[in-house]
Order: sequence, then structure tokens, then C-alpha cells
Amino acid sequence: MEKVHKPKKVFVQGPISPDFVAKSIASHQSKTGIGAHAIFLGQIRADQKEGGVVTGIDYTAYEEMAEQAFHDIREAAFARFELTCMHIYHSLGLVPTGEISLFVFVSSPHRRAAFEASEYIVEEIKAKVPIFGKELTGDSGHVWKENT
Amino acid sequence: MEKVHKPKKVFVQGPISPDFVAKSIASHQSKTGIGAHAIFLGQIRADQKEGGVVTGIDYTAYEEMAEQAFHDIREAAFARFELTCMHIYHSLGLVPTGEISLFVFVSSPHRRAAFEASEYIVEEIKAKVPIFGKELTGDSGHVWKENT
Amino acid sequence: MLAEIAGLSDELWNAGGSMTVGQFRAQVLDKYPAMRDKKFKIAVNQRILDDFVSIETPAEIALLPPFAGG
Amino acid sequence: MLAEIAGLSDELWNAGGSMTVGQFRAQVLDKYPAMRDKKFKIAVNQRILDDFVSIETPAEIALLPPFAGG
Repeated sequence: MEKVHKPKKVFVQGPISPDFVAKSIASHQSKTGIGAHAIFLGQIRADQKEGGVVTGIDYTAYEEMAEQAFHDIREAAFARFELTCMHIYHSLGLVPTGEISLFVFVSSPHRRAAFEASEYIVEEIKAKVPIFGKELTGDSGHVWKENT
Repeated sequence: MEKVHKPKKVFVQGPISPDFVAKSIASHQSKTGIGAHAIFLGQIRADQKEGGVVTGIDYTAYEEMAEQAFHDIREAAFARFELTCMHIYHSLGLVPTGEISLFVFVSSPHRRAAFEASEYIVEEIKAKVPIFGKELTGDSGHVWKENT
Repeated sequence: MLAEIAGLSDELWNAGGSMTVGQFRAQVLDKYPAMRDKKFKIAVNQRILDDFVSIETPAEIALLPPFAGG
Repeated sequence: MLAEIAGLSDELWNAGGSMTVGQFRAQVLDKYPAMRDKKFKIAVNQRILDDFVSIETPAEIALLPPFAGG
């Protein structure tokens, strides 16, 4: 694909709101070549840990490397799948339980590319982007989160 | 799974709005066992047909059979995947180009079940639910849509 | 769209004795030859059945054009 | 979390001549034995490299705990 995809800001401070998701969807209604949107949202679970129930995750990142990793994932996904649009947002800082920390949004003329790209991007983010998460439990405890 | 899933209203008149999607997401933030949401949105494309460019699709359904088919798909998906929640909405009547006619929303503790269920449900809907779509082109023409 | 061919959307079909789904399909194509160019499925009492299944009367039979949900 | 073990988050590492990623890893574990219980990856100038690759100096080396994005 010849098109150049301009670098996008991925990190947002704190949780990602449902209204932000709605605005992103609405902004694609003028793109009438799109037939399918696939959206993935990561939400913070109230998991039971040794120190208590998780009340939120405090995200940090090795930011410069993370931005580069996101960029590489974007380029690879555009090369691999027939996509019209792709947006990735990830939280930094505190995201309380029940709120959203990851928003992956891909759009395509047809559903197959959207499904495959969505899954590919999420797996790549989990495996390759240096984002760290401190799971907060109770008053002062924390456990470092680890992707599987 | 022993749980009984109460029948849900699937059909909505006209397009599905981004705000409706946002409200659906927000209503799941109190379910703190959820870690992953997968959302699929079908949007009307401005395809070029013999009679001109598609300006919208007018949906009808063999409603009673369609409701039963949606119910069967729901039950099969709950049995097959570890899902916390599942919502399906489909438009009837006119949906203009660029607007949304299908909204599939599944939530799960973990991403794998959400991805797989989302794709399964969309494919099942396309193959098994008696919904018919008249693609409107120009002033008076129309072409019957056919899923592939 | 099938109704456009038959010129009507509801019709009473008199079965001469018992009839399978396949036999019904043949009768429909016999009466409405233009239907041969169309793809359609047959639902009996809101279920898609195989051609060899017998239709219990009275039954609600529907000719369904290709599905377009999504 | 790795900084919690080393007690500091930045450190100047003097390489005696050229060194591979694997050799650097061994030196880290030597200096901070508690790191043996921890999983970490080594990024050199913001790229994860294989153990056999030589580290060109000066380099920005980072010890990365398990990723938790998503």
C-alpha cells in the first residue's frame, strides 16, 4: 500500500470513555466505503489477588519504544489486511476497575478483514508493546500484571 | 450452562446510533468480571450497482422466524463460549448509506472468547436469519442484497 | 422479490395428499417458471427443512429469498 | 518492579570491551541475584534483540518487566 499513515497519538491519560468510542464511530459515517467495524475494548477486572480485590490498574510505559511498537503494529496491519481505517488508544495512569484501558478500532469494506485485523492488533499489543501495569489491591498493596 | 437467558428484542426501527453503542458500553462498567468487549458494527456501503450508487438499504424480515433464529444463535453462543453478556441489534426499515444496521456486542472475562463469539454470531446471523435488504439506488431503482 | 414474480404475497396451496419439501419446490417452479432463475429457501412452520421431509398440513410455508442481514 | 530490586531506576553500566545481549544479561543477574526470580526482556536502543547480538556503545539499555498492555 502506497498510502502513508500519519503517526497517531495512542496514549491517553486515564480511562477511555464510552462517549469517546461513540465519537470515533460517528466520525466514520462519512466514509461510505466501510462496511464493517470491529472494536475491541479492554476493561479492568476486579480480580481476586493475594492482597485483595483489584480496584484499578496504574499503567506506565517505556513510552518512546511503545510509540514505535504501536507504529510498527499499525504498518504491519495495514500491509496485511484490507483496512480503511485503524485507531488504537491505550490508557496511561490510573484506570479504575470496570473502566476501559484499551480501544482498538478497525474498519474495512468487508467483515473478514475487520475481524482478523482486530484480533491481530490486540495480540500484537499484548506481546510487543512495553506497557506495565500495577494492579492496585486494597489500601496500599499492588501486584504487577503480566500478559498471557 | 444452567442460566436462562431471557429473550431480547433484536429489531430496532431505522439506523443504530453511535450514542446507543456508547450507552450499551457504559451499562457494562458495573460488571467487573468483564475483561474484554468485542463489538461488531455493520455499516451501509455506497456500492456501485447497475442502477447507480447505493443510497441506503430498506430492511424487512420474516419477523417471527427471525426472532427465533436470533434466539437460537444466542443460546448456541452462550453454550459454546465463556460469555458474560451478549447483545444483538438489527435494523428494520430504511438505513441510509454510512449508517449502522447491525450491532453485535459480546463481553467476556478474557479476550479469546469475545473474539470468537463475535465472529461466530455475525456469521450465523448472515447465514441463518431471514432478513431481506432492498439496496436503494438513485431515484426509484433497487437491487436485492444477497449475503456471501 | 419473489412476490414480484408471483404477483401476490400470500397463496393457499392445495396439497394432493402428503407432499415433501422437494415435491413442493417442484410444484412451485412448475407454476411460476420465472422462479427457476431465483435462489430461494423453503421454510415450513418457520424452519428450513431438507427436501426429503414431509410437510404436515396445515402448514405455514414461506419462500425465502437470499438473506441479507448484517 | 525491577527498579524495586535494584533500588534505582537508572544506572551507568561500564562494558569491558564489546558485549553481547546475553553477556549483559549474565552481568545483571550477577550483580542483582534477586533478578533471577524475575522475568525480564532486554531492549537495546528500544529494540528487543537476540542474546547473540553485540551491543554497540553507547547504547540505551532497558530491562523490561512483563508487558501488561490491554
